[in-house]
Amino acid sequence: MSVPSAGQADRSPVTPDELMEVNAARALAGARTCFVGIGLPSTAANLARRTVNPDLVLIYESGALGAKPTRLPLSIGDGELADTADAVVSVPEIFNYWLQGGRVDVGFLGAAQVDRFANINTTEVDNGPGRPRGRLPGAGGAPEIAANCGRVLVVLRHSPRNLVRRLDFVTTLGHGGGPADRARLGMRGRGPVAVITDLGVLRPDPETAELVLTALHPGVTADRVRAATGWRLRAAPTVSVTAPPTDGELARLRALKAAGRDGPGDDAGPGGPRGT
Amino acid sequence: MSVPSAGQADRSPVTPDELMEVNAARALAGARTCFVGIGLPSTAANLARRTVNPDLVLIYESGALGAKPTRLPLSIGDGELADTADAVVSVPEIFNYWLQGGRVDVGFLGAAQVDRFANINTTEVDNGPGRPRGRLPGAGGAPEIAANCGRVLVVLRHSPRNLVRRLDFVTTLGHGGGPADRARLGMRGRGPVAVITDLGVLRPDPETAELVLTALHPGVTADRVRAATGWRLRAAPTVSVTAPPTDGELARLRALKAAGRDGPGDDAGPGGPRGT
Amino acid sequence: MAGIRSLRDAVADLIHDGDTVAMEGFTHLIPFAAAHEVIRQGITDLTLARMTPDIIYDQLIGAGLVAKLVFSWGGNPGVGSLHRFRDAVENGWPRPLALDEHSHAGMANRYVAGASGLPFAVLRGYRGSDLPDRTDTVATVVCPFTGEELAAVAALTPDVTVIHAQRADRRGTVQMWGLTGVQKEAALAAGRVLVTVEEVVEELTPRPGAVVLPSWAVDAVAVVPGGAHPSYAAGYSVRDNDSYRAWDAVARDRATFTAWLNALVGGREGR
Amino acid sequence: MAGIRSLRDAVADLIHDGDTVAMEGFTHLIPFAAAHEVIRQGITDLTLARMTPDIIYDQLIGAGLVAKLVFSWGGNPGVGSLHRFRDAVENGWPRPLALDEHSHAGMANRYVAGASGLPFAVLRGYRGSDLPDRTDTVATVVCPFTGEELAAVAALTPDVTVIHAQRADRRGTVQMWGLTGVQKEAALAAGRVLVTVEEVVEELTPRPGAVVLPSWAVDAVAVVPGGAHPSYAAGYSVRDNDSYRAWDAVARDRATFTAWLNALVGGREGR
Repeated sequence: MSVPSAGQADRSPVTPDELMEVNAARALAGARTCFVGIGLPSTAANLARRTVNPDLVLIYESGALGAKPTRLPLSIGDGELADTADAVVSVPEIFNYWLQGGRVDVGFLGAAQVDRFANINTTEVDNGPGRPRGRLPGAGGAPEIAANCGRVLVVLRHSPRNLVRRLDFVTTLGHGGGPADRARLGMRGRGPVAVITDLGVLRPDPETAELVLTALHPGVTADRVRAATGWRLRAAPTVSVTAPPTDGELARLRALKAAGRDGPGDDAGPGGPRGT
Repeated sequence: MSVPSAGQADRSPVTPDELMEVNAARALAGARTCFVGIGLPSTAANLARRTVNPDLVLIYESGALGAKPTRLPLSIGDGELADTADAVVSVPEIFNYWLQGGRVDVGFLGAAQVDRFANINTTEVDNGPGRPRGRLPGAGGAPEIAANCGRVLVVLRHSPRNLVRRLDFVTTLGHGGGPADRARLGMRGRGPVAVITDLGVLRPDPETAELVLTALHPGVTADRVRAATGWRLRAAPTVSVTAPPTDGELARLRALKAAGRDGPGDDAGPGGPRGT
Repeated sequence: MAGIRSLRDAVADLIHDGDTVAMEGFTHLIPFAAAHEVIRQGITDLTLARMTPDIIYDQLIGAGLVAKLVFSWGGNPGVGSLHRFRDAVENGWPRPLALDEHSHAGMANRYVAGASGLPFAVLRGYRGSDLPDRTDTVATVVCPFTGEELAAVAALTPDVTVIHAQRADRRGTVQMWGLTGVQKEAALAAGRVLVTVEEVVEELTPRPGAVVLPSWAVDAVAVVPGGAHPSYAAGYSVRDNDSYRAWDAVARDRATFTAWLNALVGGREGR
Repeated sequence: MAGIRSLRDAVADLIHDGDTVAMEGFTHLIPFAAAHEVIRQGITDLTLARMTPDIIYDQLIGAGLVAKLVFSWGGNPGVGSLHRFRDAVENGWPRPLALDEHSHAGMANRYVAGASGLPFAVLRGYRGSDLPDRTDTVATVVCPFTGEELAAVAALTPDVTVIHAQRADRRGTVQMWGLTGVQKEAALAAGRVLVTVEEVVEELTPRPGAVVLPSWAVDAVAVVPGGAHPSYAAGYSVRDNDSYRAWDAVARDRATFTAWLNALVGGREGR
């Protein structure tokens, strides 16, 4: 596929969210099956089906196997997911036979907080002394998606509040405290292989499992990413720059989101970021 | 229901098998749901739906809930069972949600051997020294049917080879070795409450759980039953005589079996007697 | 055997103060009308179980009827927070809310264990998570064949499960289709089952993807067309996303919520 | 992703000497044609798993291809004994047959555990039975919440599962309906999956009661109309009870069985 420079056909400039979404979709190239959380993961997975991976099988925890929605679903249980699916099964079956059975290549998660080992918090945040802890939606499918998929992609917006040195609560294990923890706990999948944000891409260092900067979106500096990260972010030996969105990617992403304007859908739903 | 004397409308005399089948059907009066083995239990349960219990819900281990066959099914998986059922579910669901979930009032089992505590052998028989043990079909659904139904009825033909003092193999627990054994093993249902044969009815003694003679079919003597029983059969304080089949019972039973003449169906299938 | 009852009578008969109640439906077929009837009757001190509390439980929590919530994901799908849920957890308003918090896989398997007559279920879950530290319904078991340690979750056996379905026949056999979530398991795990339906039909013609609950597995059926609104019933209605969005403003503020509640309780035909 | 293959090639590619093979179908949809192809190819030293061995396994056992049988009820449904099975167990002819013997509930749950990626499943079963004394795939576990002891069965994970279904689409997505038994679980528990179908259609229109296996959960589809005979495929054929009865006479005697076997192996189009 050729990669022309961005924005030639579409007049409005590419937004940071669009860079995140396009790169998240690209990360699904080659995958056969994807367990999709609502929100940013669903946007990315549906874009992937329209760009890099037309045959990608979308699996929603509501029971839809092989859903082919024509527009972005607003909730995990939209009727169109069932109407377009190869099969609709019960929620216990989705989790037991299809996810836990090891049949899903990629788990795609949103997050409220991610720490430097790609552990995820979607349960509660510490608002400081004297204030009640802030309540988040909770685990949803994330702990078992992260445990049982072949690999995991995490997508969230970059800020020091979102990418933190230490989580207030570990809802979902990423790499624990280092490279041996998943194996020690008997986790079957590889865990998080990339955290894709609106500024760039972090990946676990092969030696330490700590997230390091591996790619920047066009126009973003490493310093800006470091300033938006709650720990002292290191860079991989080589930091690449992500290719700008192609005209096709951008057009399809914008069409998808315009058709989905009936409701938000970017910031809520199981596996999505903080529900506020 | 009036109970006229038998044989008024039908010229051929009542057979011992018919006495067994009619009394087995009568034992289902008042039951809501019955887990049905193929063979004699299926004959009795289908007769019950045509006589004493039109609303009886028949559950077959092949996955048919509420089957309403128009003729006797020949196998546990006859197409008509699915076609007439309220719902068809998977075999794991039948056993886990419906049987083990405690939703079945009566389990109706055939048997190759029954001992004096109503334990059942459908696995193998000792053919004597120097000869290989005779292989029977095996457990099928019986161990869990006997464990998890509210109560259990057993139907088999009376002979010293079938009703034995000690089983060659305990496939399915009835009352173990006495009245406390089911409770000790945490069994939920009451276990076998009657063994219905072509000679009469045995029931567990309330004190000892040992099967005792409680009813004789018309024309059968207690001595004849004792001679056909492999242990020293005791009689209950009161031994009744079963009412002769009514014209209606007999006509419906004969019509059922005539319609099912396409195949045997009385002596095989899961839960049925010895498959020879 | 299910009788066809009025919703008012069925709720009054089947749901009592202090019960553990599951109102299930995964985005689809959420039994809102039954929940509103619970609010009108003021049935209280409930333990509510539901994978996704959704705004149905935000309403019950805000009404002060809930002592404890058993759940796995508590947001307004497609919109944001459940403000009444957050206010109860963070500030104890209108009363403190105890939580028994799980993952989706854990909740689903808790219902499976309940439906199966087992005291627990086994899964590959909760590993490395802080969740097990906060609940006494997650433990571990060791596989007797491989020695592997796995998660165990305690069976969830509600006193009452309430679901909404597309239709029933006159005997009370229930048929639902589309995304049917964990409803069968929640119903079979419960001591009593109440089903609201869009309509009663003479004959339940088979439907692709249909789940059928025989009448003898259901205690009461109430005919409530639109009883899932603002959730939906595939084939009868579509999800009312505007209502879900509008709830955000209603629930964000105690005063606007209280006005909503008063309107609901004041008018018997309020919904 | 399932390719549409010839039965001969699919069997040769997917089933190997020494494999554990499950050919499932609860009276309905039994994959006889695939079993006959295994016999023709002489694939041997198999461990065969099946809840009800039926005459499909009587044939494979009599052909001397089976080292071990994992099962729960071994009769000729509606007729009587499986004579080749009995001859192998009682007399070791044509070779000794090891048994791993279960109840139906145990076998079903062994497949469920395999499909679920778990090493074992829990059930209320086997209590007071002599069966656990004869197998190393039944044990006990203690509920960590109640202390109750329950039966545990080891996951059954065949190298290959073979099933028959009504139809598939060109991509290899499979659809079956009627009594679908334990086929989904057996397929999802296996390392490789072969499905024979009555026909391939352009589009799998939804059917009431249909179970769908997506093409990416299937390794090969072979089009074999009548491939379940003398079992049946609802909507395409009815059970051939005469053939089941006739098998009794064929299998009762080693000579008549051997003649049947030679005819099958001699003619590639024998079935």
